[in-house]
Amino acid sequence: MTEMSELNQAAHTEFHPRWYRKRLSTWWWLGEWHYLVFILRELSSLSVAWFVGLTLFQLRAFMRGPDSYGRFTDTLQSPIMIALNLIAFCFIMLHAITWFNLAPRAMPVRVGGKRVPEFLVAAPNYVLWIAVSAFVAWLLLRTS
Amino acid sequence: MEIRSHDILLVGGGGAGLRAAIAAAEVNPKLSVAVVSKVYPMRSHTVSAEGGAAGVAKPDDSLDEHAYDTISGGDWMCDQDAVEAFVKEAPLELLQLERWGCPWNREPDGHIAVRAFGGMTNKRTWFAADKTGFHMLHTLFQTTLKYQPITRYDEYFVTKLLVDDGRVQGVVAIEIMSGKIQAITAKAVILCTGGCGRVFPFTTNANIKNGDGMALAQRAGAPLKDMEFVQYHPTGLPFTGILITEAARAEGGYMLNKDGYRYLQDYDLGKPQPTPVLRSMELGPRDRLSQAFVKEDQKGRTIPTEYGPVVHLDLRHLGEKLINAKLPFVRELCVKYQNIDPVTELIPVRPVVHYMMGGVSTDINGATPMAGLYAAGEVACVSINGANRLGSNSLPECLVFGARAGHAAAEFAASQKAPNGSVWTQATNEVLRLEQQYLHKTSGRERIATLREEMQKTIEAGAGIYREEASLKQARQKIQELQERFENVGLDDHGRTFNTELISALELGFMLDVAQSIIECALYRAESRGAHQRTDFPKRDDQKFLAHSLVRRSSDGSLSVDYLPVKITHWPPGERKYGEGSHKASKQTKVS
Amino acid sequence: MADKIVLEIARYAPERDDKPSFQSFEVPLRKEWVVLDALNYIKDKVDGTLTYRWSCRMGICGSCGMMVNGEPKLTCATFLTSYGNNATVRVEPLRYFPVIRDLVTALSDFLVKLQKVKPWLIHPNQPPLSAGEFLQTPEQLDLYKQFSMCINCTLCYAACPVVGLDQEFVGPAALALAQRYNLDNRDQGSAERLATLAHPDGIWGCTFVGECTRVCPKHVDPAGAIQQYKLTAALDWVKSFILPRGHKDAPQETAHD
Amino acid sequence: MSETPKKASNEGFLWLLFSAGGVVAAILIPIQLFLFGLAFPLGWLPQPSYDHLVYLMSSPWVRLYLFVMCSLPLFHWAHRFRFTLYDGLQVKHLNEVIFAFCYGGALVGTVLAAYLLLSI
Ligand SMILES: Cc1cc2nc3c(=O)[nH]c(=O)nc-3n(C[C@H](O)[C@H](O)[C@H](O)COP(=O)(O)OP(=O)(O)OC[C@H]3O[C@@H](n4cnc5c(N)ncnc54)[C@H](O)[C@@H]3O)c2cc1C
Ligand code: SF4
Ligand code: F3S
Ligand code: FES
Repeated sequence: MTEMSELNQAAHTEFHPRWYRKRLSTWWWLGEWHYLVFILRELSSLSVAWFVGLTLFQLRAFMRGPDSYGRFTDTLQSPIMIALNLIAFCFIMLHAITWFNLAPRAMPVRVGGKRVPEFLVAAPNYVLWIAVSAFVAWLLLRTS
Repeated sequence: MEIRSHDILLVGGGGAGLRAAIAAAEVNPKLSVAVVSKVYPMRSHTVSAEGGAAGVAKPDDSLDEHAYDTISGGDWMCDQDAVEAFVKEAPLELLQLERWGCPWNREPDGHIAVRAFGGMTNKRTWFAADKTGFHMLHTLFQTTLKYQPITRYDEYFVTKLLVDDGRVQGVVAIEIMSGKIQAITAKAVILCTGGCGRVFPFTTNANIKNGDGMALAQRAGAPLKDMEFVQYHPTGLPFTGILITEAARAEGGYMLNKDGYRYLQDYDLGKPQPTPVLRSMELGPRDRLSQAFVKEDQKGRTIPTEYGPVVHLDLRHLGEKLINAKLPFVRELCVKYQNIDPVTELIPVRPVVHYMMGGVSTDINGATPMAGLYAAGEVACVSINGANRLGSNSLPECLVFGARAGHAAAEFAASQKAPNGSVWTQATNEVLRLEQQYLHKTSGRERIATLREEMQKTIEAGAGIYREEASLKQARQKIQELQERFENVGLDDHGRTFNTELISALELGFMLDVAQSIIECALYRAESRGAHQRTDFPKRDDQKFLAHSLVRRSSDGSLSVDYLPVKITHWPPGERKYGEGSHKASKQTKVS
Repeated sequence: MADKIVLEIARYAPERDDKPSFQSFEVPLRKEWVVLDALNYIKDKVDGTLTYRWSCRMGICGSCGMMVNGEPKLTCATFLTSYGNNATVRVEPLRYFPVIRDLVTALSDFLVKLQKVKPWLIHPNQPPLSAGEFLQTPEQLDLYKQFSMCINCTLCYAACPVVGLDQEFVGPAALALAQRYNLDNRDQGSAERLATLAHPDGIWGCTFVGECTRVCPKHVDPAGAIQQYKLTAALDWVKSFILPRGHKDAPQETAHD
Repeated sequence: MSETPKKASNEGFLWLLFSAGGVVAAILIPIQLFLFGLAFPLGWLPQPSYDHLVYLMSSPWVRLYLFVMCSLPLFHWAHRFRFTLYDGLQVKHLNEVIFAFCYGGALVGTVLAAYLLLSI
């Protein structure tokens, strides 16, 4: 077997054919639908960071008292914040759904030696998700 | 020119080649072992074997029964000493493969599972779903990766054996990727190049099965044995020739003619039962089933299609669950390549060239009559397959005789001196030949594909399932003519890098030689036995022909045929009987 | 149905060309024809210099992988008619591999990676053959069976962007095959394989794009294999953190130990 | 490929954090972001009063919940973003800088969250 470096020469010489290598373009993820979805999924992490940042500011405002917190909630009502949060929300949903659907791949569940179909493994994720969401909403909305 | 040297050189990286390589490496880790293969080893055609590998595994079975099935299946053309060694070592080899990680199907308790197979008295076919060959080849290939002394020459095409002093001392090979032609010398060469199905127009065999090794050996001076015995498999998909494994019948599939009638009952193959009966009806041997097809066709009871007449294989009554569990690949192939779902539809099938019983003549250790030359696998004829191979005997044959050849070659190599310089001249001449005849020649007028098609048509017409003197003579004439036209072959491609057209041309040259040998042997065998059916001599003739044909090529290219008696140890020639109760025969016919 | 179809085929002759270009061929469109049949037609009848690999024509040898209209495919299992009437079908060599000529890619690198993950059964001190087979129940077989189906066609490499970005990445098929042995109850080599696998060029290089699994013609699910292995390797790390000294990958017991 | 098992182990740890963060982000963030970012500001649902929030925040469980909701997702972000930069922009040569930026950021965020939640 010949070493690769030996073969990958700049010029063609007899018996040492040069191989054609194409460099991947920086925009490789634009060329194909599947790749684009992947990159969007990965970029959802920015929305995660955005949300945590926002929450930290919210906590700071909360800590400083009702006025400060009021100013914070006012800011959230500005169209630009609404737009940003809407985008962030879409990305977060993309993350959540892809996450729930892919999880069973990483952790196959077997019952009686047979692999449980992926949608059945994913189902409890969704149930948990809905339950937790409902509980959080209930806590927040309870007395107001 | 560059010369590389090894102790042992394998030509071929299929089941037989890889098994032999490991065997040689294990005999003596100091030996340098090389595997030369025209495709990456895991692409070898062993990969496509589906059904399984036979080896006695269960207490209710016996070596004698396996031997008897093999011998009677081969119409008493098998060398019985070889068969005895084979049935004894097959289970050990299959077990060895298990130890290397082969994912054999299992019983619920964790032991190996076995299934029934055509022509076998008992269940003794080990299987890995219906991808047995695939799993065996990949297990072997992956196992060779751990042996340091094994050097691989992947995608090197062997064009010639180097012979000096009557001893084979290496090969000349083209590195396909670069076009570099080089000599690789060795103290012993083992041919494991597989079969030659591509000589025929309609075959289950891959594009790489061109009988290279047979032609290489014959040109070097070694005789080929029993070349007239070409196996047709009764169930190939029309157009593609893709094989529907015998396992489909072993699991209970029916063969139906155009009236939906299980026609095999008309051909001495037993009475139809709803469930499969060993050695009966659909589980009869391949030669009989393929011959029955021709007879049905003559009676006008087949179904005509664009790709020739077909009959139907019916799996519908087996149900989706069984088909998915035991025959998933069959279903996949039907859906993907024929657009048919066997769960609900009939599968159109017709006989298809499948296997070469004959090959390079070897003894029980894989040694050919030429010093330093060994052969194993489909390319070889040790004579365990006789006139008709039983399904699932070929994979274990690759293992058993691959290992034996590996051991024998390693021992031989230990006592040999390194090859001498005179092979160098031969190698240089070979380079000149390749360049002048193909690469640099611009005057050739004949197209490879045209010659190939004509050859395939000729051999099918002359030496198909049924043969006769007139058709054989005509075919012989025609192939001779094609040989001459081949001298005038012209390539479009004169480049060095990955010149697959050059390879095709060389393969065509090999195939023409093989076709000639098949016809020659078929012409001289004036009897009918197993896969060789002469309409002009419909009876078996043990008086004259209980003997192997040996066909040699002299330096002027002419062929000569002579005979070698069949070795009989315990099972005197008898009548092949199939149908109910026939399996009891095996216990009665052995004499000591 | 139109009875012709146009194939746009990438051509590259290293003796002559600096980079590949496309050449069009018109071929008959037949119902049973796969892309490979069209290539064979061209090679036999039109242009003998067209270069590609193939062998079994039944989707099992793994040699005929190419990009067909931008997707990695086994050309012997891809019907021309699936591209519709009067279509143009673009055939290119598998992406991310160096091209040797026309549609032929260099595989040597893949083989080096394959060897590196030790895809063979590791079981020191095997009992003699006479002790019989290692026991393995159908359930235990089922644990790894899917990952043993790989035909080394390298379609998954042509699908995985990480392969394109990082030449050192071991890649989906090799990782899946390593996991095939790790999950085999007869194997005791997972500790030996760990260094190569739990490595930035091994499983940690994979960002779960998942394309490998989508294109795999044999349903091997390399993506799943890799994620499962990530979990094992990470938990292994936790174990070694909690039990820094005594920790050792305990070999799995088999029937004969 | 050089053998650097030590680094390999760290990757395992970072991946565990990434995964844990991914789960938390998938389960907790959608509802939070929906309520605070969209439903309340747009008046689809009534804002919880400041007092109600004070009441909720008085529970250590709620504070723990908020801590987890901030910290783990940050490590999730750090891991994913690091690879997005490597792959999407092909800037693997800036390896160390990116590494420091991502996980450093997550650490800072975690400390901030802890500080805020403890000082309320
Ligand atoms: C579709 C199908 C199904 C089958 N099913 C079964 C079954 O169920 N059970 C069973 O027992 N048998 C079965 N068989 C038969 C069995 O698979 C083969 O006989 C056996 O695999 C042959 O193995 P081999 O090692 O001899 O050759 P192959 O696997 O064909 O390998 C030949 C090797 O030689 C190399 N080679 C050839 N020529 C050259 C050259 N000139 N230079 C360099 N290298 C060269 C090739 O590259 C290749 O590596 C089946 C066969 C087919 C076609
Ligand atoms: S994992 Fe699938 S796609 Fe990848 S090489 Fe194996 S069979 Fe081909
Ligand atoms: S596509 Fe590549 S990134 Fe991972 S999941 Fe498959 S190997
Ligand atoms: S030719 Fe073998 S997989 Fe396509």
